[in-house]
Formats: sequence, structure tokens, C-alpha cells
Amino acid sequence: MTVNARTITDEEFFYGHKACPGCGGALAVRQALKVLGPHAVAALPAGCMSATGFNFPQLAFGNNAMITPFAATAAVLSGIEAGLRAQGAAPEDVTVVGFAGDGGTADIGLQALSGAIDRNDDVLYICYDNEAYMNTGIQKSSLTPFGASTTTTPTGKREHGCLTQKKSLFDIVAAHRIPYAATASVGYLNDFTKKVERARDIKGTRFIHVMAPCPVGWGFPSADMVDVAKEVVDTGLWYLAEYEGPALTGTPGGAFRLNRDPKQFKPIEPYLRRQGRFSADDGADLALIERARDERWSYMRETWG
Amino acid sequence: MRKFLSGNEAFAEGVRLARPQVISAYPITPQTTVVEALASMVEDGSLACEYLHVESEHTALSAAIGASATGARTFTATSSQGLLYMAECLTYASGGRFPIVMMNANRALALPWNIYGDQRDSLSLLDHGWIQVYAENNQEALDLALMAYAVAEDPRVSLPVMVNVDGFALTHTYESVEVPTADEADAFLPPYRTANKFDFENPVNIGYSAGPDFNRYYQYWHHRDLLAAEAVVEEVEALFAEVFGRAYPGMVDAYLCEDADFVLVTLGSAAGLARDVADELRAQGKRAGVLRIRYLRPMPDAALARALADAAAVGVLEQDISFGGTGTVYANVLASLARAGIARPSANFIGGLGGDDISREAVRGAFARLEALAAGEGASGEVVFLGIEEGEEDQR
Amino acid sequence: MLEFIWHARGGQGAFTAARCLGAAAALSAGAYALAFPTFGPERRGAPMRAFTKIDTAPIGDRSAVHRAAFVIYLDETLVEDGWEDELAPGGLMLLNTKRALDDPRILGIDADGISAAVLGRPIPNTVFLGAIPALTAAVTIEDIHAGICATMPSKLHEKNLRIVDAAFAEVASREIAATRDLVAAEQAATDVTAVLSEKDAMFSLAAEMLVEGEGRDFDVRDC
Amino acid sequence: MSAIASQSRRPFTPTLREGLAVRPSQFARSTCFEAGHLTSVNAGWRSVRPVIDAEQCTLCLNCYMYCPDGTIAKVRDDEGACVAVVVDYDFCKGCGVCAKVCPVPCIAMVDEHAGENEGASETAETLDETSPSAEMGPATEGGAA
Repeated sequence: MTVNARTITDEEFFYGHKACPGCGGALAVRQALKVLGPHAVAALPAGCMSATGFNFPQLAFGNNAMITPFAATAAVLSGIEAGLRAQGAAPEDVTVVGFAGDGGTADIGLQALSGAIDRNDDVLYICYDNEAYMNTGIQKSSLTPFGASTTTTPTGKREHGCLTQKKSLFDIVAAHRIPYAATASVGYLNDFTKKVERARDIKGTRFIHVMAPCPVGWGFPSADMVDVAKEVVDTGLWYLAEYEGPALTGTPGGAFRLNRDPKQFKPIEPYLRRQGRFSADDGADLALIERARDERWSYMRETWG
Repeated sequence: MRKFLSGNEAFAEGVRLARPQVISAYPITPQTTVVEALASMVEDGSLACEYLHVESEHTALSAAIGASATGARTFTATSSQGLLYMAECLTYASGGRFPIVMMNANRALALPWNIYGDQRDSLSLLDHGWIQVYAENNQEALDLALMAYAVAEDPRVSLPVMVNVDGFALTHTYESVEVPTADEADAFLPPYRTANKFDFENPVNIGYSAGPDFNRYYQYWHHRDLLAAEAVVEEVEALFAEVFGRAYPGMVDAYLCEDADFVLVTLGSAAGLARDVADELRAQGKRAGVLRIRYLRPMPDAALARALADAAAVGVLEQDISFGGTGTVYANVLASLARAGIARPSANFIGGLGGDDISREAVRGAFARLEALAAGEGASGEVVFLGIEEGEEDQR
Repeated sequence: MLEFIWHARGGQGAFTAARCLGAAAALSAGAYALAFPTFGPERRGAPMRAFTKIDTAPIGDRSAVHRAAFVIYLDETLVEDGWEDELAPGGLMLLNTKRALDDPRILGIDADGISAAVLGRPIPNTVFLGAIPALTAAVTIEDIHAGICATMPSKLHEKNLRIVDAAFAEVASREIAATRDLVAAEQAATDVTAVLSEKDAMFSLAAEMLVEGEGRDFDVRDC
Repeated sequence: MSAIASQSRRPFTPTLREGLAVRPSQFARSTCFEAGHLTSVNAGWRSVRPVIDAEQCTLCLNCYMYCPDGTIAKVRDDEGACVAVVVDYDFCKGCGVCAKVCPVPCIAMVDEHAGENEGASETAETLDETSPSAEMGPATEGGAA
């Protein structure tokens, strides 16, 4: 059964949380849990969604869920999965799912994630990417994009925010020959929920990297969150893609697929200008951002066929 | 069945008999042969469990935490820098009240890099809310693997246990060990049952955060239940003696302490040599005693006060130093005695660091110093590094 | 206490021999025993030592042996000046050599030759296990058999038992054996008569173990 | 794996509790507690509220799907058909996403304290237009990441 607005369960499994109004991460967690259903077992490291979801006695997860050490999302997922399997005590439709932010995934949690994929543990890992350490108040992570101002990449006379390009987490994960990996954005919710559904039904390690804008950290009105999450895709600054590993494709390298390959991108300037974090970027910065985007797309179009 | 086993092999036998459901394994000398032995047991079918080949100690303990949260009995093992690498997870395990059993092969900490035995690793993490117990020989190591689960999983305790086994002195030294049968072990250790786990009928949130309004209650009960472990240890050991015919003496192991004028307190495998030397002194008419601390958390306050109340001088021999202070065991023992209103001349002997031999001569010297202190001679409270020659102290 | 220092190169099986001897004493001769190697960053081929301690009482002192009744060299090239400092008074060096030596402190054994005759290549470690019961009453050749069976993989039993028997016969035929026995026995606190009574029962126990207790050689690999 | 619990589990419906009904010795002996245990509302965060014009609503369910807090629920008739959507004002934070994604549009963001307090709209601006360098809002409580 395809999950859509009509068929998705009425139950809410992430409710009453204390996330900021218009939180993209909260939307990603909420929708993923609805797709996975009541028997999902979720693990979350230190980060926005655990800080705002697990404040005893206000416990916002309606399903089984737990906090993990910051670096240990994937490690705890592996343990949960092994524990359930060892006891044969879980329902058929159990999904062991992790939700970690960009820092918790691409920085401190990358080793544990790599280990879980290497073991091909039967878990789903969802990285909700708000492009900085938002829980501690907006510090640069390795998924912060070039030109974005954070409290540790401040804008001043000498520099205009973050000087590094966003780490290509999706490529890193796919290089493990994971059974299934995907990128998504909460701005394209159907695409995201379809991918969660797809991942749910695959055995082995699955990974979804979902863009989840943060109104506070990015500096835009909360009502615009979904707009911004769409626009980052439409401008080509984020992409919707899937990777199927050898386990699914039967080919040694697996296969990549671009889910959206627009002939023409929307201009980046309105997207950047509507966010406070890019306000100091000048024409040269914008040119760099555009060039990096074009190089990325050339790479994807050429090598992914 | 009697076997000639290394401490690590003996411990692995104990783990096998405890029937863990999930084992997370990462190698580090001198722990490695434990996880190797367990892997062989999984391979030959004598141990049925999920064996996770993890990529770090941090993950080893984190995976054990996740598995424990499903209600599975879990085991992991580490040593030295590995223990420190997983240090942040120790408080998740204890605060979450997950009764994980972890073997730590006691080993020195870098720098200088050193793979040999000392106890700075576990002693530097005494405050992380785990039960800590130290084995003296390979039989005790095996038996502790079983008893640790019984204590950890008791609902009055529900806390993780770190079983410390001296690196090389035990882990790689072979000696004769009685290996119980599976039936005996099953009679002693029932399957793990808990409410502290995921529940698909009535879902739970585990390991959440608790702010200032509630936090103190968690810390208070953590402390209370760790203290409660003392009584549980006694019960568990009584049952153990009943099933296996081997008796253990609880928090501490007192040797010739009742009438001792001076007592050397120590822990782990060094106790054997200390007892040898105490025997020598007794043969000379000198009333020496040895107190081996088995459990350092919970702190054996009552047992220490009982054993040391009548001694005129107390020394602590440990393979550890809290730089800039004293040995950790010494500090703990002194605090314990002070709380009991016992003030005695004392000395702290630091030895065996980085695998250094604690020689018979050095132990004789330590006792001689205690004998003098008991006679009112010499300064109390000194921290003495064994093997540092006189005159070397001030050289640069 | 009867103590042994084993000298060898990593990979020559000195620790396996030290362990077999300990198992022989603890599982068959009814004594207490410890066996342990020295460890270091060195790898295969590097000089290493192992130790065996045998006593009638539990052994409290787990530290390395500095002076022993028996100092065994599996490799002749490892002997250095000052080797005699490791010998306890009246102690004996057992040396793997083809040469004839006239030093009364040294018993030369062609361990390479004895082992090669059975195995087709020189693996000298168990030759010395066969020599030891010819030199001390602390363990018998039957104890050594039990120790080998309890420690080594079963496929290695038959040939190694043949080796130790050959070595035992060879050393027992030497004149030195009779004289050393007195000295070594003095070294040993082992009460032989008490030990003997328990032997038969222990031996059958140990024999059972060869089915499942397949040991392996750790030596210096685990760093 | 067994199929236990598939039927017996109660459907999860978030409900607000009257505080904490257990003593510390009962809840503080582990960090394991009833999932979805809600003791406080989020209504106080809101300065504007979404008001849905049911007459114009086409039941496209965009608001329902995109609400980050899940506070828009389907109303079903006796046959189970979705006939309307309603906002749970106990937990709606007034972010305005629903109004923005409504294609009609039929959701109005209405001043929470219209007529009561003239300073209300100023609060709304502070919440919505915080720049990265500004102090964090309520979500930063909880300390280290």
C-alpha cells in the first residue's frame, strides 16, 4: 500500500514536542514514524529532536524510543536490532530507526554509521539535515554549506561565514555498497515518505538523508519552512536521489538514480537572500556557490547515468 | 571440569555459561583473547548469541546499551584506552540502569604507551555509577562472570558491573580452573527479566532527559541502589556457594586481619604476594594482615571499618596514581575510615605501574614501613613509589 | 616452588611448552601451577621468554621468574653471556644443541634432531617436555602426556607423545639425570608422595579434555 | 519474529495528563517510562493561530501532512471518511506552515490575542525572524548537543 495523505495512519507518534515552530526536523521525524507505524523502535542521539522530545515527564514519542550517546546512533540501533533478533521478541513489522542530525551523522556519528553499514545491520538511519549544530545554538558542522553564517563561522570583514563545501555524505554512504540510500527534502514530502516506505521494506542497512530547514538557524520566517525546503531542491543546491546497492541491483557497484533532474534550476539568489545566514554573501560568494552546484550536477549526471 | 586456562579463557567460559544474548566485541590487548574465545564458542555452537563485530569501544558499549534496552542479556569487554574511549557511554549504561556485564582487562594508560597491566584505567572511572569488582585469580574471574550477572540483574540493583581482571598477571597467565557445567550455571543464574525495556504493547521512552526538577531523584536512586548491591552480593555469593561449592567473602577478603597490628590493603592479583609476605612476617612473630578489596563500588565501608578497626597502621598498595593526589584506592580507604571515626597512621604504596613487577622485596619493604608506623615511627600519609631509588626523587 | 624459564624465538612454541608443563602439573600431577609468557611489541622471530611455576600450595607470587631450577633454550643462538645468572643454585640449563658440552650446568639435547625424526622438520619445544620428567620427580612422563593432550589440538597428540617419549628415553639414559634429580628435587617444594596418590584420577580427567580442550599457541602474536 | 502485539496494542492517541501520578521511587529507578506521556501544552508559545475556513477547505490534506507538530487531525464520519480537518490548539505553536502550504488558501493566521493585547504581533515577529546570530529560542534548553 502506498503511503499518502489519504492512507497514512491517523496516529501521531511524535507529538507535544518542544521543537521550535516550523521545525523541518520535527516534520521529518513525525512523517517517518507515521510511515513506519506503531512498532518502530527509534533511537536518537543528543540533538534537537531528542532534546525537545524526551523531557521527562513530557515524553513526546508515542512509540518505543530512546536516547543514545551523541556518537552512537548507529551503534545503539545495531544493539537494539541484535537484541530483538536474539530474543525473537519483536513483531514482524518492527523497524529499528535512528534519527540524527547533520553533526550527529556526518561528524561525530560517522564512524558508528560506517560500522553499522559494514555489518549490514538491519536498521534504518535517517539523517535530518538542518546544516549546523542547532541544538547548541547554530555552530558549523561538516554539512553546513559554503557561505552560511553560523556562530562558529561568523560573518565579518574577512570572512563570509562557512568556508567549506557541504560534505558529500550520500556518496560516502553509497561507497559502502549499502543496500539502499536516498536523499530527500521535507519540502517534497511525498518523495520523502515514499523513500521511507521503500527503506522500511528492505532488509539490511538503509540510509536516508533528508534536508530539514531550521527557521531559527537559517533565519527565515517559520511559515516559510516548507517553501525553503522545496526551493533548496529547485535551485539545485540539494538533490533528490537514490542508491541501490549490489544486494538489490545484482551489479557490483549498485545503481544511482536522480529522482529529479530539472532542465533549468531556479535562480539561487532569491533562495539565499531569503535566509539571514547568507546575508553577507556577495556576488563572488554567490558565483562560487553556483559553480559548486554546477560541478556537483555535472558529476551526478555524468557518473550516475 | 578442571581445565588449565588463561584468565581471559576462564572469563570467557563464565560468560558462555551466563548465556548472554548479545555480545559486542572489539579487540584490545590484553582483552583480545576473551572476544576471540567467545567467537570460537559461537562458531562451534557452544554459545548461541548475536555476536557484533563493532568498529570501536564506543560502539561496543553503545550497542550493548541498545541490546539491553530490548531486555537482552549483554556482554562486552575492554581495556585501558578502550575503556576511556567508551567512558561517556559508561554513564549512559549506568544511568539507564542497564545491567550490562563488562570485563575490563586492567592495563596502563598512555602516555608513555604501554600494554601491560596496571589499574589506572578502571580506577580513573570509579565515579561512573558502575559496580566495580576485582578478581584475584582465574577461578574468581570465571565465577565473577556468572555472579556479576546475578548482582547486576537483581531488580534491587539493576546496574552494570565492571569485572576487573589484571592484564597479563591474570588475563594471559594459565592456571587450573574448575569450569562448572551448564546445568549448574542454569541453576544459579535464571534468564534475565526486566521491565526496563521496549514493550510493543505498551511502548516506552528510555534514556530520556530529566531536568533540574526531577534529576536529583534519578541520581539519588542510582546511589541507593548501588549501595544496595552490597546485600545482594552477599545473597548471590551464598547461592553460589550452595550451587558450586565455592565460597566468596563479600566486599573484602580479610587475611589474618583480626589481630593484626598492621594491615596492607590491596586489590586484584597482587594480594597473593602480599599474603605470602604476611605469612613470612607471622612466622617471625610479627602480626601482619592483608585486606584484599574485592568490590570498590559499592564502597565497602562497613567491611573496611570492621577489618581495620584494631590495626595500628594501615597501608594501601595499588597499581594506580591519581596524579597530584594519592592513589585512588588509598583516598577511598582513608575517606571510608574517617567516616567510621578511625584515624590511623597510614601509607600509600604505588607499584606495578605499566606492568612493573611488584617484587617480594618491595612488599616486604611496605610491610616494614607499616610496622614502623604501627610502632609510632615515621611520617604518616606518605605516597611511596615502589622501585624509585632513594636519591632519584629529586633528580631532573 | 619449582620454576622454569623458557627461552625461544616468537613462533617456536616455547609458551605452548610452558603451558603443557603447567597443565601436566596442575591437571595430572595434582600440584598448583602457573604458566605465562612475556609480552612485548616484538613479533615472530624475536627473542621471548615464558615461565612455568609449580608448587604444592597455591602460588601467590605471579611475578616473572628471575632465577629458576630449569632454564630452557629452544634456540642455541639465544644464549648470551651472563646466562648463568638465571640459574638457581644447583639449577640446570637445557639447551637445544647438537654439540657436546662439558659444562656440568648445561644439558645439551639435540631437540631439533629428535623432533625432526618424528615430524620431518625441527619443532623442538615438546622435546624438552619429555626431558623434564627425567630430571625431576615433580612431574612424570604420564603427566606430560596428559598435559600435551589437555593443551594441544588433538591432531598433534600422537606425534608429540612420540617425541616426548623419545626425549624422555634419551635424557633418562644420560648419567646426568641421576645426579640432577637430587638437586632439582631440592629446588622443588613439591611433595611427590602426596602428588602421586591423586594422579590416576587426574589423568583420566585430563584425558577427557583432549576432546574439547583444544589449546593454541598465543606467544607474542597478541600485541 | 512473532506477530505479538499486532492486535492488542492500543492506538496511540496523545492525551494530556494531570501531572505525574507516580512517586520518585517508582519513576526514578530506571529511565524507562510510558511513551507519549504529555503533561504540558504548547499553546503558550503561540501568538497567532491558524483558523481553517471549513467551507472553502478542499480536504487536500496539505496542512495535515506538512504540520511539523502533527496538530492538524482528520475528522472522520461514521464510515471512516475524512470530512474535515481540525487544529489541536493545545499543541499548535502557530508556526504558519499550514497556512502557507494551503493551495486554496483557506487558513488564516489570526492574532492570538486580537483586541486583548497590542504587543502580540511584535512577539510573533521575534519568533519568526530570528537571525542566526540572535539568541536561541526555547529549543536550546537542554544544553550540550
